[in-house]
Amino acid sequence: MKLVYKCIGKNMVVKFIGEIDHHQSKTVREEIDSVIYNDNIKNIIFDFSNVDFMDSSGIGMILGRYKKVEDKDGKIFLVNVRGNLDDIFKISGLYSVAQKYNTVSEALEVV
Amino acid sequence: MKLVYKCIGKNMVVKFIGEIDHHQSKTVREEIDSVIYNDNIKNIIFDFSNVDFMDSSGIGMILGRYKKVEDKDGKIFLVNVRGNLDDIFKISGLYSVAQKYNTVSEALEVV
Amino acid sequence: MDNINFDNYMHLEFLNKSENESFARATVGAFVAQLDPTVSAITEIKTAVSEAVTNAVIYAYESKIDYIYISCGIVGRDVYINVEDKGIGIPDIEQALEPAYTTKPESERAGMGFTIMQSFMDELTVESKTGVGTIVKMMKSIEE
Amino acid sequence: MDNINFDNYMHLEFLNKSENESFARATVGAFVAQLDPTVSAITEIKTAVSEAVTNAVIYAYESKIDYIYISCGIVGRDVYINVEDKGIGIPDIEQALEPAYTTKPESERAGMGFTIMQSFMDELTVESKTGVGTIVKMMKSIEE
Ligand SMILES: Nc1ncnc2c1ncn2[C@@H]1O[C@H](COP(=O)(O)OP(=O)(O)O)[C@@H](O)[C@H]1O
Ligand SMILES: Nc1ncnc2c1ncn2[C@@H]1O[C@H](COP(=O)(O)OP(=O)(O)O)[C@@H](O)[C@H]1O
Repeated sequence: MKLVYKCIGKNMVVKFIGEIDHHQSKTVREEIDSVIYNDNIKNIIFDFSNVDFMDSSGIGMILGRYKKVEDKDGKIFLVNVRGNLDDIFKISGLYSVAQKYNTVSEALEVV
Repeated sequence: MKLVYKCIGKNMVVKFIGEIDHHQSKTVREEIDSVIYNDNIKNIIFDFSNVDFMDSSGIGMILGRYKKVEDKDGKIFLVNVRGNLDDIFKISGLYSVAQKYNTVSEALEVV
Repeated sequence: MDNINFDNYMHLEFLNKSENESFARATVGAFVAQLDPTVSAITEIKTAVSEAVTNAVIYAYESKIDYIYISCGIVGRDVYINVEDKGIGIPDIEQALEPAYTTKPESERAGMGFTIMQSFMDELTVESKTGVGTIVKMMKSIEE
Repeated sequence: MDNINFDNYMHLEFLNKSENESFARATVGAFVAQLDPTVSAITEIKTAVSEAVTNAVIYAYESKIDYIYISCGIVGRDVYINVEDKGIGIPDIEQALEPAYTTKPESERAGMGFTIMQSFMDELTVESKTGVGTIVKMMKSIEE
């Protein structure tokens, strides 16, 4: 699993490539957190278009980042969420703290 | 594994799609043999462009068809043979009874 | 898992390393593929297996290296999957099954593992004994 | 397989059905993937496993339903694979290893299984006892 990101002002767009599970999420969260800290990121847009697999470790990882930006009124956006991931987000109640948009640009319009 | 074929006169072009192993080769050989018999096939061109995997069961299957057309001076042609398959054909000495060509049309020119 | 009546059956053992989480779900996925399920059904099974295996990796043996066991039996279009460890066990199974309950919030566990297993599989039973181990038994019927 | 010194280890058991041949090689392939081998190295390992498993399916138990066992251990960049059955055994191992030797020419076996295992793996040893079973032990070093 690889992670590609770009920062646009206080917004970070994170694109995952591969599988998000417990094994992978350890390194991923460290990578994201250092950017949040160094670039003073407020909002995070997670792009799932290239995620082949995700389990509840992904939920923990997203919630963990939400807690990092919550204090500064930051928001979490989820884009390109396909069938199975949408089920997992619904089951786990993630949409009560994160918003789903179709594309990265749609999410960037509302941040 | 699927099998697509077309007959051009006494020549049969067989294209394999998927994996050729012991489990798959049982049905494959019956399908080919019924065409050899019904259409009085002499030469067979095996096209490996869509083979994802093959083991020595494939060698047995090819040699078996060779024996069916050998009596009527029929020939076996192997086309689109990639790395690992080429190794298996070399190791097993298959090129002493079958000829390798790059494409189906090249093989059809010499039959 | 009593395998006498299964049309097909496999058993897998592997070390409780986190890199084996993807291996474990891929193996079950490859075994179940013989029923030619939809991509969605395969993904649900792989997700449920990933949850159960991840729990065994994280909770069962603490820092000890030990084995995780998966059995998978197919009868008709029903897939039975057991994920087992011989670890510390779950003291209160009912509580563990509650959504958002986790004993490792500090490791960013969401407590949604069992909830996802229940949603994606048709049946789920958890057998566990403190100091003896845990067996997660799951079943899913694959549509034609 | 003595697993005490392996960095990672798995053991797989499955019924001797021909539909499990693809499952078995896929499983070993998925396990070895952690070393990030070339496509060519993975294909060679999968081919060797397919040969050994196919032999166990065809020869070991005649028409009886029984188990085939695979162990796979990784140490450094060396992959050790054992394929085992508790079947009829091989009376003359040296003869069995000869290219083109097969006891089932009528089933279109080419007698090239062991030859391909030897070519694609770095080491091959066959242990067999009539009426007890057969173990094919293979090793391949994966280049960085
Ligand atoms: N195999 C296991 N061995 C010991 N405890 C377990 C095991 N599986 C689950 N548990 C316990 O059940 C709790 C709930 O599990 P789960 O719903 O999967 O959430 P999570 O994995 O996010 O903690 C875990 O936090 C853990 O305390
Ligand atoms: N697991 C096994 N149990 C019993 N006999 C075996 C086993 N594996 C191989 N053999 C014997 O060794 C011979 C040679 O095997 P191999 O080189 O793989 O060729 P093939 O599979 O085409 O017959 C087989 O024909 C069979 O008689």
